[in-house]
Amino acid sequence: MSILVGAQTRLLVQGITGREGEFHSRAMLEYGTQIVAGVTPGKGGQAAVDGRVPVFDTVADAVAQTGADAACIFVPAAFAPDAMLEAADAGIPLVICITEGIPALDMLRVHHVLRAQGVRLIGPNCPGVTTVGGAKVGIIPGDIHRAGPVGLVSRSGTLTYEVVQAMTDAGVGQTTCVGIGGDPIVGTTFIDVLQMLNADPKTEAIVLIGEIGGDEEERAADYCAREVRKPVAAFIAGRTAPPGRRMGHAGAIISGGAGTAESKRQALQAAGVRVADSPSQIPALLRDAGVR
Amino acid sequence: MSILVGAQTRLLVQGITGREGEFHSRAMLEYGTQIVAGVTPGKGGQAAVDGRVPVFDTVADAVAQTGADAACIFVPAAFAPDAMLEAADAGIPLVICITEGIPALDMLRVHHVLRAQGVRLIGPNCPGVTTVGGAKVGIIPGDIHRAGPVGLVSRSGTLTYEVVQAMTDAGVGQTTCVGIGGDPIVGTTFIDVLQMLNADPKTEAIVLIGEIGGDEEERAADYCAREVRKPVAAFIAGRTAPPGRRMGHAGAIISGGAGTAESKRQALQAAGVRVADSPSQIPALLRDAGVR
Amino acid sequence: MGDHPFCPQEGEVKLQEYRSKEILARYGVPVPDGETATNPHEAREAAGRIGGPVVVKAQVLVGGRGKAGGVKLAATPDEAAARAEEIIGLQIKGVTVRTVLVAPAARIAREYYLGLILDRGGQTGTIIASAEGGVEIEETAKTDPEAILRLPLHPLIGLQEHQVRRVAFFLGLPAELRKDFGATLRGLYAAFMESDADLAEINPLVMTDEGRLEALDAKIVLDDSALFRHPELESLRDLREEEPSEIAAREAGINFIKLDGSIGCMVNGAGLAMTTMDLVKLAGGEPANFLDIGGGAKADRVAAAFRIILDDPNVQAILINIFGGITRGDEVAHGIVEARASLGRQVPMVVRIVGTNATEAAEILRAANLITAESLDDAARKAVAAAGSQA
Amino acid sequence: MGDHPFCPQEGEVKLQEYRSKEILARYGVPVPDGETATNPHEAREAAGRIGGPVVVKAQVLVGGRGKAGGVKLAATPDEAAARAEEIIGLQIKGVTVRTVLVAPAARIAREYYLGLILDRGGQTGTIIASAEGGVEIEETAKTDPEAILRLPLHPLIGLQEHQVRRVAFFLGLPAELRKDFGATLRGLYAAFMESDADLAEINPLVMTDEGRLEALDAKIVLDDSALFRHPELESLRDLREEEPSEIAAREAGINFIKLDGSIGCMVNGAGLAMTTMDLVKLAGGEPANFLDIGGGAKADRVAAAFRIILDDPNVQAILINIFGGITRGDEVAHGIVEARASLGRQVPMVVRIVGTNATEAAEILRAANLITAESLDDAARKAVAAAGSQA
Repeated sequence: MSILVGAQTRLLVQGITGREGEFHSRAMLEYGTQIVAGVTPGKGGQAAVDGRVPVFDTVADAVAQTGADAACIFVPAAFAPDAMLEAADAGIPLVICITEGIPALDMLRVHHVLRAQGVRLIGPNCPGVTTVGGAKVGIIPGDIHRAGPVGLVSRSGTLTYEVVQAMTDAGVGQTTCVGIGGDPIVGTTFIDVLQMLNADPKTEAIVLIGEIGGDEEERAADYCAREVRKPVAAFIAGRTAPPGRRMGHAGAIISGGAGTAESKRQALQAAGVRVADSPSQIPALLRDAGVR
Repeated sequence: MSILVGAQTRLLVQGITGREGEFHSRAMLEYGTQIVAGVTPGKGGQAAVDGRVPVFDTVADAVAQTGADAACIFVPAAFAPDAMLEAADAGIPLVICITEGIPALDMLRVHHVLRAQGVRLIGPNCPGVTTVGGAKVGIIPGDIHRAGPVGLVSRSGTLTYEVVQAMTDAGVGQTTCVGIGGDPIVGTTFIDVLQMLNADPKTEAIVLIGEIGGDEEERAADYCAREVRKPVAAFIAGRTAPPGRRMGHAGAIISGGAGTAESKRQALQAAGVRVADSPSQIPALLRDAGVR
Repeated sequence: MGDHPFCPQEGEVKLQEYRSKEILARYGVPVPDGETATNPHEAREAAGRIGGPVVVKAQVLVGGRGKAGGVKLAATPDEAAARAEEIIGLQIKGVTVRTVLVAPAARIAREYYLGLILDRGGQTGTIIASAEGGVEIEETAKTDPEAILRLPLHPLIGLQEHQVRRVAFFLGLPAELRKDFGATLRGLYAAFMESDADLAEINPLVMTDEGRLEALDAKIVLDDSALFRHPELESLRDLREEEPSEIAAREAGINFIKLDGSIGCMVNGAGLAMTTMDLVKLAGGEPANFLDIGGGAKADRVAAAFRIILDDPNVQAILINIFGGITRGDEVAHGIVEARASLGRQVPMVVRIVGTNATEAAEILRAANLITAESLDDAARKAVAAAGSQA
Repeated sequence: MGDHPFCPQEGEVKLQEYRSKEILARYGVPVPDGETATNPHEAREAAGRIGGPVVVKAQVLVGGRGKAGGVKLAATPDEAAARAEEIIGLQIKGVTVRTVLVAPAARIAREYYLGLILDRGGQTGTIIASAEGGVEIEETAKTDPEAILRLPLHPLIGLQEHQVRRVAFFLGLPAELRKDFGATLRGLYAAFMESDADLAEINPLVMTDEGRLEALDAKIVLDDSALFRHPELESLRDLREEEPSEIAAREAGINFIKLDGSIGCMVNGAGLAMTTMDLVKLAGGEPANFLDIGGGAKADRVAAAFRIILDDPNVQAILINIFGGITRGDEVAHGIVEARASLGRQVPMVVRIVGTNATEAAEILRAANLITAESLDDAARKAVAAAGSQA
């Protein structure tokens, strides 16, 4: 069943009638994702995406009437924290927030409330999750995938697509690809996803895509060394980034020598992870590790 | 080892240099309770209770230097919420708050924070906990006890003493007596203590002292029916209380027929609990149930 | 949501409609302009200033004032004076009306209920809403529970915007009123939190014919334990509706409730006080009061308790039950003997003192010719017997 | 706690000392009176109004201004003018001083560090305190980590009084200053939360010879993502210290950082942009910039990106790498071709467009004589080769 989402997922899209929400909902439906409801306050009773998805005023109503069990959020940054809390309060156990630019103090609050409620939050500022052949939730292009035995976790957006495309081109398929997002406060970390992929019987090998800043990759390396018995390949972006400058993601920053690409690469290598110099090397590293 | 506290408990008293704090600390020491530290901000470095207890400025300091593992709080209502949070933040797993008159909205916040931190809070507005022959934490008079096989849980103060005295006079001894407090929001409920006493190998029978208001006793009755395999005797105060009037404890109130003494008595009887008409009947009911 | 006519020392402080509205208005809840009046002349003047038809409403803390004739419409200032004349002095459930509120008469298109309570079971604040406003929410809860939305607040982060929306959609408010409704619910929440309320309700919240929201009636009940940090609210407590003896008790730091029996009770601790009353009843008597003298009873508080108990002419005997856990029994006994000497009226007293120095206490009491008792049951029986012999 | 000289679109907004102090003062933090001056005359007037000895401080966002001669004492207004003359126009770490702060010279008895940061690892706000103030906290962290207290705040209930006390006791403040210290820390916390700061620090917080607390220097760094709800703070951003090209980029919605190499990069997505730079380096070249053009790149944004990249005379070639997941590749290709036609300066361009309609895109690019590439590695190699042929 891979991880997080699949053919059985009953997805609800918050902000489905917005430009982004509608565009990506259509792409998700085309991929085969089961979107059972949309939520836009004040548009309850309408139908979105060419009349294919019923719209509700509140998540509570949508859950009561459709049994939605996952939410994907496309509402603007000023309203996204409230949207996440609404999904959690309505009892949805998996919330995937695509929205970028959410203030850190808001995310702090949301993160801790959702964690206490036992809700799994992916993101924010993330491309989403795709279980190949099952469901695509978020904005990862559907056509770059190929079914196969490799799970992927990444902090990046288009860099993820680049790696997935390279794998698919080389005939190395995927189980589930998870973009955890690049913000300072995210609901799900590398370690959380590594744990899930490690436990997933369909996943035979794992790819980790990191970047400079923070120490998440170092901690993930430590976790790999201790717990993961499947082969892991990794790529870290930002070897040439000058210290002390932010490169887009608020998380991608190097302070005082910690969190450099080199420190991350070394930690991963020490943990037995195969580290690529370029995304294009990932398929070969996986083949070397025995992936068919 | 009975429950909650015992000879091994390393107690810290917050507000130890206040009138109440010092008076009851002396009584606790006389009972044999191991008080390892006191806390009064600004009096760190002094010694309280005739020089027998070192005083610290902060709970964190006290814990670091004495290994205190339980806190008893005597600070005034306006400062007690902060004192509870301080104890919890310092890593103390058991907090017993004697202070009465704490605003309900403060307790709401404290209760939920402590619960999330895994801290066991007894009270507030409670007489404390005594494990007979082990440790007395709080204000229950030490000399009313006698060691024996009965555990007791109560929402009241002096009514608890009355029942304990009646038991001791009749030769029926106690393991641990717990006053959970009569406020609307308390850290530990009847059910929590029933669970502990039920699991305690030294406790052979249980006494529950309730009063009108709320539905805690009804829920406790339900728990007894489902889980408790030891004999339980109970007394409920307030059969003559007129509906809709508050009788001291904010919790002791009857609204719209629910929470009356009769409804509680009936629920307990239906659960197989022996219900007394007077505190003086408790020892006989316990004897009937086979307590030596 | 209960209806509690009494507010002793420890518990709740209920505020009058006009005072509740004053607080809500400060937090942005739309409240119709209104003025209080304590005589027909003031009511006429108020109606004149308001202009147009008004409603004259008795300001009492008991429910059912509408049915009791405490709420009346008036088309003109003269009519307002006449209605005020009828209402002021009216007895509603034993309470005399002294003040009326004169407010514009609203043309009501729809009525809603909107309240916030501290839910002790759920251990958090909870929004209560219903599109069936204007009736007691307890009534709706019985007749049509589906018509009520109960929405718990997060105990640490409080009211969230999605909850505001959910309530608005539940009530079926017209889209153009949703913004004003948000301000109203947020205002109600802020008033609830910042006043440390146990209850803050608007009933009815109305949509007028002109499509405006208005809080037509409101009730706030404060948490007495939190009054120390709201000196501005303490003065809002309405003393005039309480029993004078209960006011005196509160001032002395005693928790007292007057009842109808003949046996006065003086006990330390609320649970033990209720138990003492229960045992009086079990022995065939009727308690004249609930009285918790509190911890560490001192001589002056004992004396105050005697005065309060004996103020009730029905009292034929007094039962004193003190568990001297902390306090020394002999000191309490001395206090009782001294206080008794200065009392105007003498009734039989049964005194039971248990705990620290109980033996010494018993001697002092016997020397003073007070009846003592071996047990609480015994004390109750003796008190009932003593009262019987007086009647 | 890091020292980040650049503040691109997504990230942080660092405020000058005097602006940081302005905010802190609003929240009750004791800040010495001071005035800014942009010329010696203004500095003289300011010193005259302040009276007594003053300190003249360069207002720049880079660290180490003291060592660079940017902070000087002056006993009289004339001296203040002379010191301002020396400091204004000074280059500190490449930044020209344009403004000085003239403030009373404090007589310092003790110096403390007091800061609040958003701790990403701990996922909460954290108090940082040290009795060794006046030096960079990063320095203390290295030399004497025991001298630093790190106290995480509860993410939902925030700063608590016991934490205020704990910091005060940790710093060993005299008892009579504890109350003022409480107001200072609470003020710092309120400023941090209500401004949506990533960092708010007072360094040094001093105890003066007269026994008063004063925030002698302060720094606030704001969370750029939260600026939308602080229009009053947006204006405090100091544009003059940023690269003009970076300001232009931010205004165009492009995330851009200027570097020293010769190969301009235009990429969609930050991670992919860094990867592109890495591969340029791996192919033997040096990137001239980091540029993330963002999602759904439109023609006008492509044009702006070209202008910004070519504004740098070092740029000898441009590498464009677009993963057209959402965007259609052919549309991006058209945008590039059009924008290129209107450019003043022409350099070789290597364009790689992957994803939706990549084949059509490749045709358009080839027709326009742009160099295309099979893979990202190939694109990087071709860009390096093209730049080399230009140099």
